[in-house]
Amino acid sequence: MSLAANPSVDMHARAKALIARKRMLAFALPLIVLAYFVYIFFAFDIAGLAGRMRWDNAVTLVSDTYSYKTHVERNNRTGEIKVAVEGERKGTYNATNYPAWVKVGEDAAVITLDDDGTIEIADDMVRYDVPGFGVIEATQSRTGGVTINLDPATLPDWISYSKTRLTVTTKAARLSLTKARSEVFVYEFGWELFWFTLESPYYGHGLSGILFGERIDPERSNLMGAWQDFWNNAIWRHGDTVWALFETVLMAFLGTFGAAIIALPLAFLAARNFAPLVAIRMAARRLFDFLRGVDGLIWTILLSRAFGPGPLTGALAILFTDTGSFGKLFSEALENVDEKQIEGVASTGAKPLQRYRFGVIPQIVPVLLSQVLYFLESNTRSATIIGAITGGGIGLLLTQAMITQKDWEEVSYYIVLVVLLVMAMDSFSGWLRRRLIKGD
Amino acid sequence: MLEVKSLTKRFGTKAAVDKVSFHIDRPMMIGIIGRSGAGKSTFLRMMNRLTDASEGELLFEGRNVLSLKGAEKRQWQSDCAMIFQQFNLVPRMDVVSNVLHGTLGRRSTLTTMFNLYPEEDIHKAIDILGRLGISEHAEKRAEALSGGQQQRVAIARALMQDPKVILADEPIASLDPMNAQTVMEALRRIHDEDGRMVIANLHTLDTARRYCDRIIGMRDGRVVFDGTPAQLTTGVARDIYGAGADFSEAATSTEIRDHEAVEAVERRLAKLTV
Amino acid sequence: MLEVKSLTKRFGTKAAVDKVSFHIDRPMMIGIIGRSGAGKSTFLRMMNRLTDASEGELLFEGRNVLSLKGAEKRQWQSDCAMIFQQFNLVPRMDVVSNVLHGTLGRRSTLTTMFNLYPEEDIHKAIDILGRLGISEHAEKRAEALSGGQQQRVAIARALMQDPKVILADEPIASLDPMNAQTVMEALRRIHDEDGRMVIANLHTLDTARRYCDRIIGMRDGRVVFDGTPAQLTTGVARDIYGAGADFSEAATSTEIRDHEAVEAVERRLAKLTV
Amino acid sequence: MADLTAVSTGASLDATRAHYMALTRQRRLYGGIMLLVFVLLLASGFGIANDRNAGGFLPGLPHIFDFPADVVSEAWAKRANLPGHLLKALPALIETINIAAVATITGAFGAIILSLLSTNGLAPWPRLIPVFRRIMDLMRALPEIVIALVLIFVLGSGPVPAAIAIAFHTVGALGKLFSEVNENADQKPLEGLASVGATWPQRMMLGLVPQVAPNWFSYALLRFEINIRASAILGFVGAGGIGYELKNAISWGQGKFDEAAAVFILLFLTIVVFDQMSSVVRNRLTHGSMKSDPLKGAAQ
Amino acid sequence: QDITEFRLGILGGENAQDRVASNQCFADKIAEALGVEVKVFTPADYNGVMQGLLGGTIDAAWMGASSYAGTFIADPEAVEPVLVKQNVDGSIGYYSIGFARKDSGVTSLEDLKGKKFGFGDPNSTSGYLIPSIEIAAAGYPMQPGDFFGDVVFTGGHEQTIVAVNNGDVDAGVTWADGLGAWEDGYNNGALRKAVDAGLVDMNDMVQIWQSNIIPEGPFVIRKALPQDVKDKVTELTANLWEEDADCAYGVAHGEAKDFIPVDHETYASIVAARLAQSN
Ligand SMILES: Nc1ncnc2c1ncn2[C@@H]1O[C@H](COP(=O)(O)OP(=O)(O)OP(=O)(O)O)[C@@H](O)[C@H]1O
Ligand SMILES: Nc1ncnc2c1ncn2[C@@H]1O[C@H](COP(=O)(O)OP(=O)(O)OP(=O)(O)O)[C@@H](O)[C@H]1O
Ligand SMILES: [Mg+2]
Ligand SMILES: [Mg+2]
Repeated sequence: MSLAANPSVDMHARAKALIARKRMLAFALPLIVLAYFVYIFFAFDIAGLAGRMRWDNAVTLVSDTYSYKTHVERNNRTGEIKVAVEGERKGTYNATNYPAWVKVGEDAAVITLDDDGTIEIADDMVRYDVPGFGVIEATQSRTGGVTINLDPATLPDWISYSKTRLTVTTKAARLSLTKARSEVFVYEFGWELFWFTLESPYYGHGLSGILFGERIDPERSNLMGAWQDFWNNAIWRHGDTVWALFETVLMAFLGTFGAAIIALPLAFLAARNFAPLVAIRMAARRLFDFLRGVDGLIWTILLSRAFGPGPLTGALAILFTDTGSFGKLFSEALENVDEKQIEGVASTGAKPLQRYRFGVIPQIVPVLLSQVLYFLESNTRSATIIGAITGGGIGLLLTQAMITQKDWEEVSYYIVLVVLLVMAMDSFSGWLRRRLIKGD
Repeated sequence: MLEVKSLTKRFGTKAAVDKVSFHIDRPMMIGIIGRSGAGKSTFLRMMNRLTDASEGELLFEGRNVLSLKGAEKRQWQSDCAMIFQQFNLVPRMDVVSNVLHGTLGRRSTLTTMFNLYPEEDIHKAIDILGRLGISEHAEKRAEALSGGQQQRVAIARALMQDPKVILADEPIASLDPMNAQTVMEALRRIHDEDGRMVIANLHTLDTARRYCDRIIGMRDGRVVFDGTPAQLTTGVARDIYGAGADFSEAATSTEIRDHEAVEAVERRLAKLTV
Repeated sequence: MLEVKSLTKRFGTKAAVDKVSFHIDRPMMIGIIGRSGAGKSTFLRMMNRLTDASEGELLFEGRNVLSLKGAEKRQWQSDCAMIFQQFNLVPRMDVVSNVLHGTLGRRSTLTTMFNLYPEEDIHKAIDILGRLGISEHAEKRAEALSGGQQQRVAIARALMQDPKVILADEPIASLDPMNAQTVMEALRRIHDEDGRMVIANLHTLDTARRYCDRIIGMRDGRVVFDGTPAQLTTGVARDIYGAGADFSEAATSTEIRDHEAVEAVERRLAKLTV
Repeated sequence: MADLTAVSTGASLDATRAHYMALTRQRRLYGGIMLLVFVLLLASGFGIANDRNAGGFLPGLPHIFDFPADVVSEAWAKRANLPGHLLKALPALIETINIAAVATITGAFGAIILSLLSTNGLAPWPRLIPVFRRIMDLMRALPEIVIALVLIFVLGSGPVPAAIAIAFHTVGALGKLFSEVNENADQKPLEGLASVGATWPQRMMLGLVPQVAPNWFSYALLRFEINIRASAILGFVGAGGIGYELKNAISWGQGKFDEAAAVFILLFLTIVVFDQMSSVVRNRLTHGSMKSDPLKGAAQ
Repeated sequence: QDITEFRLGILGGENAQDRVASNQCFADKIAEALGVEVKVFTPADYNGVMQGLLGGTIDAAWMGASSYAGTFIADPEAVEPVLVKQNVDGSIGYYSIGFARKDSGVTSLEDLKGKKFGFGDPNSTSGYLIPSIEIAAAGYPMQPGDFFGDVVFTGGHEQTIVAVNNGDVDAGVTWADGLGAWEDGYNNGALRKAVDAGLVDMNDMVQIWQSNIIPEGPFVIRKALPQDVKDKVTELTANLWEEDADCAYGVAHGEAKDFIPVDHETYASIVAARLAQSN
């Protein structure tokens, strides 16, 4: 071979053309994507979206996930004063356990805020001493409506005032006054009453106090009682939540493995190298397409008439879709099996079932197992969504809490649990996959 | 003992095996040679009933095995073990289980489904492995073994069938010379000690000459030679392989030479023939 | 020109390269020999800055290249081309693009991403390929080429860098003798014609003797020999390879032997190439 | 040379036998226990689910087609309306497909970056690999519906929250698969590029992408298929698209089943069409050129 | 025939957990009266309870008026309404309220010509069914383009309020009990919850329309149940306020006066409305 061969001029031109072609391609792909995004920009009205975006909602949401509010409310018709966490019945303080920042007297309450502001409710009057601003004083009467000590024309934007209503919003609290009620919402950091509700004797006790301190409730040992009160916490309902998590996993488990068990024999009918008849193979394939094409969520709706709400319906819905998915995947795995092994077993005079057992199953088991476990993990996530519709599991709690837009701290609690659950299932199935496929 | 009467196999219009007839009257070690596509594999596969014949008869001890059906067919398969070029073991299963597959033909479906083999079968399997010198690998997965060891496992599976005939389809084609020798010696020993009939497809003349009692040469589906090793002269070989006067056996020999150098040239050859 | 001062590389506690020092005052063709694990590759990789050194200095034209960072380091890499045993081309890309990769060090990231290579670079690439006798493959994917051709593409990429030094890590180890010779000749020619320094790791003594001006022998990370090919006697080689008295160079030679077998194949070869 | 003449001694054979028998017994025991545990889990799980369900499994079975039959019979009775409904739902369908496409493209882009940052041997900051991995795990674990609902609250309902939610999840899901592909890539070309002084982006673009692009593309297509479903489903919670139409029609009950049937047909056909298309393209793409099985990480 | 268990379905705008919890005492009482186990189900949407009642997997439920009508249309023989919640003022209804942002200048339906109007969930009685019929009857046709520039579904009461407050739609409808004062968002209803959550300030809002009274959803029992089961459950529920006001508060999710008998006639107009909205 000669090293002296001279490249023809032709080669120069061709190489240039080649690079030019590649350059075109390198630009074309990003350009196509860009063009599509421009189309989407208009189709989705992104420009308008920027205007509609509500960051204050986002702030409300985010701040609500890590803080909670306590309502101090005076009913202006009866004069009754109530202090309650999130305004809930189950979180209402009684005269013995008011939080330290509020003094409740006869028809009056004085609130000391974190930023040294104070709010006073007395009779039909509220007075809010805002640090660095001054005193806002307002009264309401049945006939005169709401009146305020400031000039209504020059109010800052965090004070909203009309003849019927006054709202003052600061970082530390929100105050509102109408003819019907005077209300103060005080924001505090944390998830309220997460461990114990106000009724529990353990409320306000620290961990060490419960573990090592004196017996708090004479009826029960500290550990036992604290656990019971925590587990049955009326606001957070930890017990029910754990049950809901379990139900979610249960749906995923039953659905996934049920589907795998049903799909395995059907997959033989759909595999080119095992199907007895083309017609049967086609029928099996279309069945799988149909089962898969109808999403699990729609199966839930279709099945709800026959089985009613509950985890079984959710599990069946997962089972239906996954039978379709597994059927397809398994039959593809079957079509890829190595004929040699089957022939080797067949040559010994093995019966058909034995041929499948020893010639086919050992080959596809790793593929099947890995897919089934992979689905188990992803179905745990699907089960949260399906549960939201069929009425079971953590998904229902989560979506309900979100849709009612009431308690974002509960939402974040559920989200954390869901994420932990899915991640746990992820690593569990990964671990099992490694164990089962590497071993045996 | 074995009588083949104008056995034919057609794929479409092409006859892969074309009116093959021969007769063997006592257990022998028989080598079938012929170039690629001559119909050697097809013949063995028909004999083991992995493929159906198009025409003709194959009588073993007076019975036409080609017409057997269902359980009887499987009974014949279990009497007539097959060894493949690619071993055709179940790689993910351990060696003993692979050997035990040789008993599938005579055990009930249900018990074998759950890998429940009788203890004496397990003992026998290990004995056979011992005889072939690989009992220390009994617990390993088949895929963890070298080619030669895997082929010996395949032979052990065949022996486990306690067959009257052992068919071997190019049993040493994917093995290196060292392993090839071990495997061929194992087959020969089985023939010598147990008196089983062995029919082996071989692609190298010297192997056939060294180990077989009788050699059948095939070309384009027909038998073109049938005789003793001594009768297999270079001229005859040229006939079988349809080669010209420059034919040299060396090219297909399995004897150990300077492989590095040969391979280097072989590689150039391969490149050039593309 | 190149001065290496007690260069050391430790992996864990083990010193793969152990206080290596030598000095080269003009562009030469240098061969590094030594048995597997001697530290040859590690030395070249440190020199190209693919691996960081543990200790020591490596001065090229007075500048310590081991302390360069970021853009300066990449500048050095583009001055110091490397050729690998496994070619390390991008197999799915065409040959010209692979050669053009030699310019990456001096072109901006963005322009290269979009294949905006200047025309003169493309022409130069073709010229280099022509010089190495493979310009007709310019449009093919690298993976479609034979080993020897791929290695020549790798050399072309190195030349495209217009480097002061070319490092070659066992450039012929995965090649057959015919290709090995072509590649070594190409390297030698580059040295002779362009006057570039070439440092090549070699695992065969005769190759080193035939092509290099100076030979460095390494053993266990240390330099145990540094001299001309003539000084490299069999006794010295025994030392380098740590072999006993039964050492024969034949074992590592790339020359072609076994004339009988080779001739047989050569004959077939001759027939086919007609 | 392993030889046949050295027949294993009886003693060593006995040892092998005993050992193998012990092993077999142990395997049978473990296998039996595992099977038993699995069957028990399945049976008791089914029992619990059946017990906590409103309707039981067996009583419900005969009625499994009641609801579909209602839908079909009403749709059939009003079949004249079908074409109109189909036409009406078409814009929503296009929106659904657009959501899936945008989410897949942006998600794949994010996944490429994250996967490069979290692949051993490729990552520019190897020490941060676990961090990026955890980020991907987290993104994968968050159900789309959660993100969508939060975003609807901030952005108002429409396609954008759905697209963002799906894209977010896609980054996590594809990122994991991509980094598996990257891990199997050949390092040699990358080292070759490093030796000429190429920067990190150059190495990735010119050395890695040509190797892994077909696999990436194949996974992205599979994901697109999944995302069409996901985007249809998010419509159920008000994120626009065809799912919303379907939910409104189907939960109205008797009276709008014809509409439900039309939307359902459209949705089903879309899913099947894209499913078939993508599997054809994927088969062609991966034919022969792939090391890893593209279906290993199928539908999520 | 005997029953082996009694299955209670609950709808409502509250967290699922709260729904189960606040109905637990009710379930216990039924269990005691019937001597069988009582299970409580809280499907996420109307459809779940409707399907349960139609399929016979749920025996009794508190429903919305519109979803009762839907059940009746699907199968008139499936369930019968037996009781309804009576408000403190003696009424058995609530209202659909049309509202807009004060600064948008909209003060009546008349001002909405060419503007964007938002409904909640199409299955909601007050969020869609009644206003779509009554507003149209008042001379403002609901076909987009006829009078309103556009008519959209926001997905639910809460979303409507957020959408109006954000200006995504110019006006919307939601539900309220009609008691108390507008500036508090009324005593009960979606507006009140939004005010409490800090999502809207009633100073920014103005009411532009109010529907006729809409009957509260009934407590329905499956017709196929044995008569004495139906009687026992009905009687027990009717006496709930008298016997255990705390429990009744939870079941009614709020203050009320009583549960009083009701029959299908009360919902005849709703059924008609729903039929009118069907294809
Ligand atoms: N399943 C089949 N379908 C069609 N043709 C076949 C089939 N099996 C074998 N053939 C053809 O039959 C002929 C004989 O094939 P066979 O495999 O028996 O040859 P062989 O002698 O074993 O060759 P080799 O040494 O390559 O294994 C060949 O031409 C082959 O192409
Ligand atoms: N990345 C690494 N991590 C740990 N040890 C390494 C690494 N790279 C090389 N080594 C060790 O350093 C020593 C020198 O290796 P090097 O590759 O330089 O030898 P070599 O002379 O090139 O041998 P060969 O001829 O086999 O390529 C060897 O013992 C090797 O095991
Ligand atoms: Mg053959
Ligand atoms: Mg090396």
